[in-house]
Amino acid sequence: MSTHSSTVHNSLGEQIYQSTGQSVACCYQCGKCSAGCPLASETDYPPNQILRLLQFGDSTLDEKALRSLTIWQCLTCQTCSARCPQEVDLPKIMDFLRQESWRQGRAHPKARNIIAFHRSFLGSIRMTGRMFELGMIMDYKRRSLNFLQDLLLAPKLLFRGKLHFLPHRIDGAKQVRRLFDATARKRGRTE
Amino acid sequence: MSRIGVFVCHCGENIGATVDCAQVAQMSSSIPGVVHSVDYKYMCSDPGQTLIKEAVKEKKLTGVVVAACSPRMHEPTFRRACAEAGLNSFLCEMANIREHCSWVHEKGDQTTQKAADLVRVLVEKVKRNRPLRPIQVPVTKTALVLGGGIAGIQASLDIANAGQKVILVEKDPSIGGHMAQLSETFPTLDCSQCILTPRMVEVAQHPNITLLSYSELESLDGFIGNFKARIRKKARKVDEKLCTGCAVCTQKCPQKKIPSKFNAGLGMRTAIFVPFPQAVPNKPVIDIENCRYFKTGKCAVCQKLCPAKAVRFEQEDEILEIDVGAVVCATGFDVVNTDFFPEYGYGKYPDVINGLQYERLASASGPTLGEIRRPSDGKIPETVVFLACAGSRDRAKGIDYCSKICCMYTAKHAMLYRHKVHSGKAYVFYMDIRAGGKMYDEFVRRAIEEDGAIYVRGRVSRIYERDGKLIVKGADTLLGGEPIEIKADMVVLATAAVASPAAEELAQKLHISYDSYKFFSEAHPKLRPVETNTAGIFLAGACQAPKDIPESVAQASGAASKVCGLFSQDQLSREPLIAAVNRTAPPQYSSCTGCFLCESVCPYRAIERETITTRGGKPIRTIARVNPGLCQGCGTCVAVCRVKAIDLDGFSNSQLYAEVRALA
Amino acid sequence: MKVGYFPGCSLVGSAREFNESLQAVSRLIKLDLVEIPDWNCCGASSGHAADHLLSLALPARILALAEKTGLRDLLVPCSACYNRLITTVYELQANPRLKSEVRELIELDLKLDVRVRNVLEVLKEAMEADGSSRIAKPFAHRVACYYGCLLVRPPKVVQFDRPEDPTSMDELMQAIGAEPLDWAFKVECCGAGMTLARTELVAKLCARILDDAVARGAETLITACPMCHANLDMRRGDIEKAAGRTFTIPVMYVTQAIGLALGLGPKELGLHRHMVDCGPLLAAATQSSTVNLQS
Amino acid sequence: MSEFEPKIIAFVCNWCTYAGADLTGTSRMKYAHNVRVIRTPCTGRIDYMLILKAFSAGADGVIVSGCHPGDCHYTSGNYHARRRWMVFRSLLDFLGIDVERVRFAWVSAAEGAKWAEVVNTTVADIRRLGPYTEYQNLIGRGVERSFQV
Amino acid sequence: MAETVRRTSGQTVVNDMEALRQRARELLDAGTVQVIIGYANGSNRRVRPFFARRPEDLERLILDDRCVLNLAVYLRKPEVKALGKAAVIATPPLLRSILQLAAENHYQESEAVFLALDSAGNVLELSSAEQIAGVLGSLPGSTGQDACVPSADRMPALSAGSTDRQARFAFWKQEFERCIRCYACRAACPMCYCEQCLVDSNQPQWIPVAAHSIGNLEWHISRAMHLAGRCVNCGACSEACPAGIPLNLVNQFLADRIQQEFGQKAGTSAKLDYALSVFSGSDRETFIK
Repeated sequence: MSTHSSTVHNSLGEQIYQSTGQSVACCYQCGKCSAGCPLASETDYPPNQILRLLQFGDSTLDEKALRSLTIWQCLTCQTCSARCPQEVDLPKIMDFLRQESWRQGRAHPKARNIIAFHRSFLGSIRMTGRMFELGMIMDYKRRSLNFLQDLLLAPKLLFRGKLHFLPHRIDGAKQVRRLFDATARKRGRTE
Repeated sequence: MSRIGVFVCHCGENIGATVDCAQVAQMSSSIPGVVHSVDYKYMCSDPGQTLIKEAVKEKKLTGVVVAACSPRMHEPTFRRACAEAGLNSFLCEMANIREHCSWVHEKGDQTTQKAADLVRVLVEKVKRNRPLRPIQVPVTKTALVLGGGIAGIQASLDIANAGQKVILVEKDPSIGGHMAQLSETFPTLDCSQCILTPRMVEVAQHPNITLLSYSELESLDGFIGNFKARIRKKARKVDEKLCTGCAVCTQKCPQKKIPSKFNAGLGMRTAIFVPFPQAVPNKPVIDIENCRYFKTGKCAVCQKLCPAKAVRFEQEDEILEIDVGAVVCATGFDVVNTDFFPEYGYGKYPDVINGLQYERLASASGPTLGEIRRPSDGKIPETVVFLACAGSRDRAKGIDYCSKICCMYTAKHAMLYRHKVHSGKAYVFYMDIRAGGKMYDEFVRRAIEEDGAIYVRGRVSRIYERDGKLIVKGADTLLGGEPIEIKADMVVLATAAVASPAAEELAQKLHISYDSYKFFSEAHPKLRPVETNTAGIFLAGACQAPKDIPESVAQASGAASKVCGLFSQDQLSREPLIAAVNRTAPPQYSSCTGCFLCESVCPYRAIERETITTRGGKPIRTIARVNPGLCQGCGTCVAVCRVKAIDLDGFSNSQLYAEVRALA
Repeated sequence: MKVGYFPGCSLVGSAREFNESLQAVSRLIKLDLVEIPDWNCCGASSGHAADHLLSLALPARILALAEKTGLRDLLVPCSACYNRLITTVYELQANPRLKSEVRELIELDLKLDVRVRNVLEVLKEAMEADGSSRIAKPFAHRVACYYGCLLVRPPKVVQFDRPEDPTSMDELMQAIGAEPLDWAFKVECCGAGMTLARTELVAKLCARILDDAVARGAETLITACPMCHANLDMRRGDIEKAAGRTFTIPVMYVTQAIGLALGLGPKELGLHRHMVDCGPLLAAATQSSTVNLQS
Repeated sequence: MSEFEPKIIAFVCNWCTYAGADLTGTSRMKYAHNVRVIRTPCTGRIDYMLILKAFSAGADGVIVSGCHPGDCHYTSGNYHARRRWMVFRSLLDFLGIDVERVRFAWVSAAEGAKWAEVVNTTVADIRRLGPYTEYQNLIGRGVERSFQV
Repeated sequence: MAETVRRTSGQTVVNDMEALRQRARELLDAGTVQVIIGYANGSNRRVRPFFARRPEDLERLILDDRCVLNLAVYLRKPEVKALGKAAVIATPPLLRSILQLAAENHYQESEAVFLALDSAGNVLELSSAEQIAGVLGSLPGSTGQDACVPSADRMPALSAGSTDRQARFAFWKQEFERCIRCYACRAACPMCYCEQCLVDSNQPQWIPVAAHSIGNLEWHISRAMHLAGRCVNCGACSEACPAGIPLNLVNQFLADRIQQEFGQKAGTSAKLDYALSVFSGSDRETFIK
């Protein structure tokens, strides 16, 4: 993108540009993203401020973005990007920041549950090829140490036939697992 | 034998920092025919030009190549210099080593080599130039002004007051344009109509101005000084000469519920109507789309009641053909349409309105007689939210530019609201406040400091209606992006100013260029801001870019003075770069075979048929001939001519051939 | 009409009534659903939180399997899966290098010539093709159509309906005799995948959605998304706690409403699996139609 | 051996593309140096012979560019040119001449960035295709002797 | 080396030759025309153009399928014009040429008389473009492929759908290398009526004169462009070429393209616009970016 100027070499903004094609310089801080964000008031940095942190190309501010809770709370509802006058694909940037934050082990402490959820979710798919809800929930409880959550809900769900006791393992499960491992290896290589 | 001089300009650092100019001059000296080759810091400066003039005289040059900026910039300068030294000005060419070389490449040997190549191309070209004399053409001293807004009115009056004839064409039934719709004007809060209507009347009464309202340009042919305009005078269905403007018809028309364009859809009008009370001309028009008589064949109330018997249902459009010498294009702007802002409910919620609609609400002549009442229920709103940059500076909506007038009129809107509704709250969401202009920033400060408008820096994400209120969801970026929700009674969007939907078609009729937003392009962004690339056609007002009133008026006066300058001469001289059919010795007389392909490709009908006869008058053969008055020099005929019997001065076959070969 | 069918994990688990009602309706409107064999999970929001390539490869495998069926259209009823699949097509089409990288990963041929379709557009087409004259029992209720995020965003990618004010579900509801309401939260986010990890946030968001629907007089919410349904229905307790009030308004899948109108029974449509009882709503309907008959 | 530097000759109209290329300059956008522009009044003037001559002058690629349809300064020169190129291009292709080496483009006076893009992509394309030796081999030594002043 | 398929039979003698001769005789006798232009046998079983000015010469007139040479070229020659008004023994390709010449203002109404045979063997006497256009479609041999056709197996590079550009290039390079620049193609072509051919103009010398690869290619490209939209596919050029280059394939290719793209076919009407001197705003191409 012609509007992109890379003043600081290998800043987080630069990496974002290389990997997603999104330029943080495009944001002119109008705040429309934060105005529409369902979680703007729940987070540590509203979305426009995440971009502001990245716009400096400064490693201290970059780290703040990586350690923010916002990137984990982002619901990817895409309201921001759908309305952004500068066509910044903020969810794409959030994805990148999440992946980096997770990879570098800099995730916000409050994001523990969220990461636990993602781990349980992906673990479930890696095992069987599909998401096994009951197994996933149990695994999540184990990871998040949140044993009491939804204790009353589960029986109701079971009663209504909404939770299966046994996972469904697809024929291509091995292939799916290879796929997981290969992408993990690739991620390792680019690190 | 050619004696060519090459003059390489450094343009200060502009060329010199990237291209090794001395080396270019040195390389050029070895081109066959080049007898003189120098480089100099600023060729266009007086000493630079003197350098050229002296070399022309001393070295008896037969051609000059100046390697400098684009010929679109300084070709006239250097040609004049050559002429002053006694060299025919058409024996001077420019090699563009700035815009096409030094500015677009990095410093290096390859860039210097490119500059040298470009010089060589032009040296080979100029060797084949021949001395030419400008063509003289007469000037028709009548100006055509397109658009009767403030810009068109100002241009017309200025030209007419200078003693020249003007034909003012307005597509709507009345002149006045957007300015007639405005309430009060920033930064002085003059009543818009109070300052505009006297000018409108002056136009109508001026002996030098012919006003063609409710008319549109069909086509424009010809060239500077000699245009032929065809104008469609749309049928008003009312005889303007007989109509006295008594308004009986408009009062009695039974079809009363038609949204009035003048009132931006907030008021109603009849099917036979005068757009507003101060309209010029103050003669009604029948809107046949909505007229009961035209829809059902019954009614004709207006015709029956007209005391002057002026209603003419059978009236047809009329096409007028007019000779004009210059055109001022002042066709103005538009505001973006309603499906533009789904997230703001614009077009869905009646109380989300645009700036122009607000002007009508605030105007003493408007549908609410100047009281701020919201459209849905006529209540006086207690909280009004104004959104600046509604669509402007919005790449996602295809409008990257700043509409320029919104910051000021939004401040004015907030101020007017606070003046009229003392207890009301006015919020303005903005991104930046752009108030450059005489007394402009002071005006905005006044809105904030004295009139208590609350400015919030941030864009609004969404507006929805709940319990009769409009919920405005914004964020305050000065509070770190904190979400702000305001329950408003009315929302005013400062919608972007865009080119009129007919702009593209008009530009094509006028053969003028336009930018990617369909605003018309000036010939030079700084130095020729009122001219277009088509000689004899000038720009005024917001058809070129969004502008406020003082700017539009200034540009209109500028365009008018350009027209008057043009009309101050009886004859124009024109570049003689035109085509000609060769003539050879008998028995051929020309290598033209008379296939007349050139005739059918010529856009100017400049190709004529000429019969060559014996002395006794017996026809020998018929060949093509170019009418030099009509030819504009596009050269399409040259490319289709199989035998190359037709050629174009300045871009001749031998020149272009030599230019290509120079790169071998 | 015959389409490829990718139900996704939710529809065979916690959203099984969506699957059941869709299958039941499909039979009636002659929509032939060909389930693609051996499908896997699309990775959902966890996929793209973790790894970009993985988030494309998982849907790509599904697309590749769908291509093998030879059917041009692939119906993806779960809007989360729909969004992942259509985004994958978009991204891989734009980037051939990435496409070949993904093709290698999934060890399958990938042409990307399958059209990913959501349940609203397919139902509309199928009902039109079938002729919509067989409304046995008009669904005469005031409904708030809730589209959520994933059906309409990002507009450039999904290219479906009007992103800020969609109408396709409202049109479907109108066709079965319902009265769709104009309300403000059609495309607001419910919290989606945060249901387990940040339940309190989800509850807050959902409370606002329910509040607006109820305030405008909706008798039921209609949705086409298992995530939205889960949050608005299963999380009702949390929502009520967050809002400090009760909400009795049920949440139904678009297919369940259509099924009722076509004369199917509540059981066939899986209405008994909801946490929030649809019973009162259905009873009211019976009553009102009786009144209509008498008058 | 240094990288192959393609030789590109461009024929452009004065009103749109030449002005557009000027705008590229005034905007200081950078592009590949390999192009040499020859100015013509209008695409209507661009004789197909010029394109052949460019190849026989050793060009590896040719750019032909002018106003967008509807924007011609002379109303219709570009429409005539378009038709001529449609025929000429298919003729070249029929004779096995590499039409990928002739880039036709519409570049308006406002499209400074597009001109840079046209040049850059053409240079990249020609770099990929390599020198046009196939054609240049046709040019025997001393062929173009007629070029003398 | 690719070879042109030549018509070799020479056997299909027109049965109604006598009727043609009779009509020609009448025209000469009445003084309506002063010369009859037709074909006669030359040496080596070749056919040559024949100019009959006396009734007794008419016995030598022949008309068979070897008569490919397009007699329209003679109508413009001053030597022939000097003989007086001519009647021409006409074949469909010749009549197409006349229509195209008329469209280009190079055949004036009633400048000559054309004698053609219809499928019933009746002699038609035509002189205006309108008459020609009216009967042209119904004449025998007017619809078939008149010129030589390449067979795909001998010219695989040219077969439909071939994507091998380099093979095409090699094919034509080889063909054009044999060109000796005798300009027999030009002389045989009724549409090559320019007073001064481009190749003969030397300021600048657009096309090198000597016979070598680049000059030959440029010459043949120029000729093809000059005939684009005008060639009526009589095949006389290929027939005349001493090197046997299948020149008409190039012209015919462009004629087909132009018919596909612009819906215009040369030699069908005297009121035809020349395809390359008109345009349509809706001309569609995909290569201008």
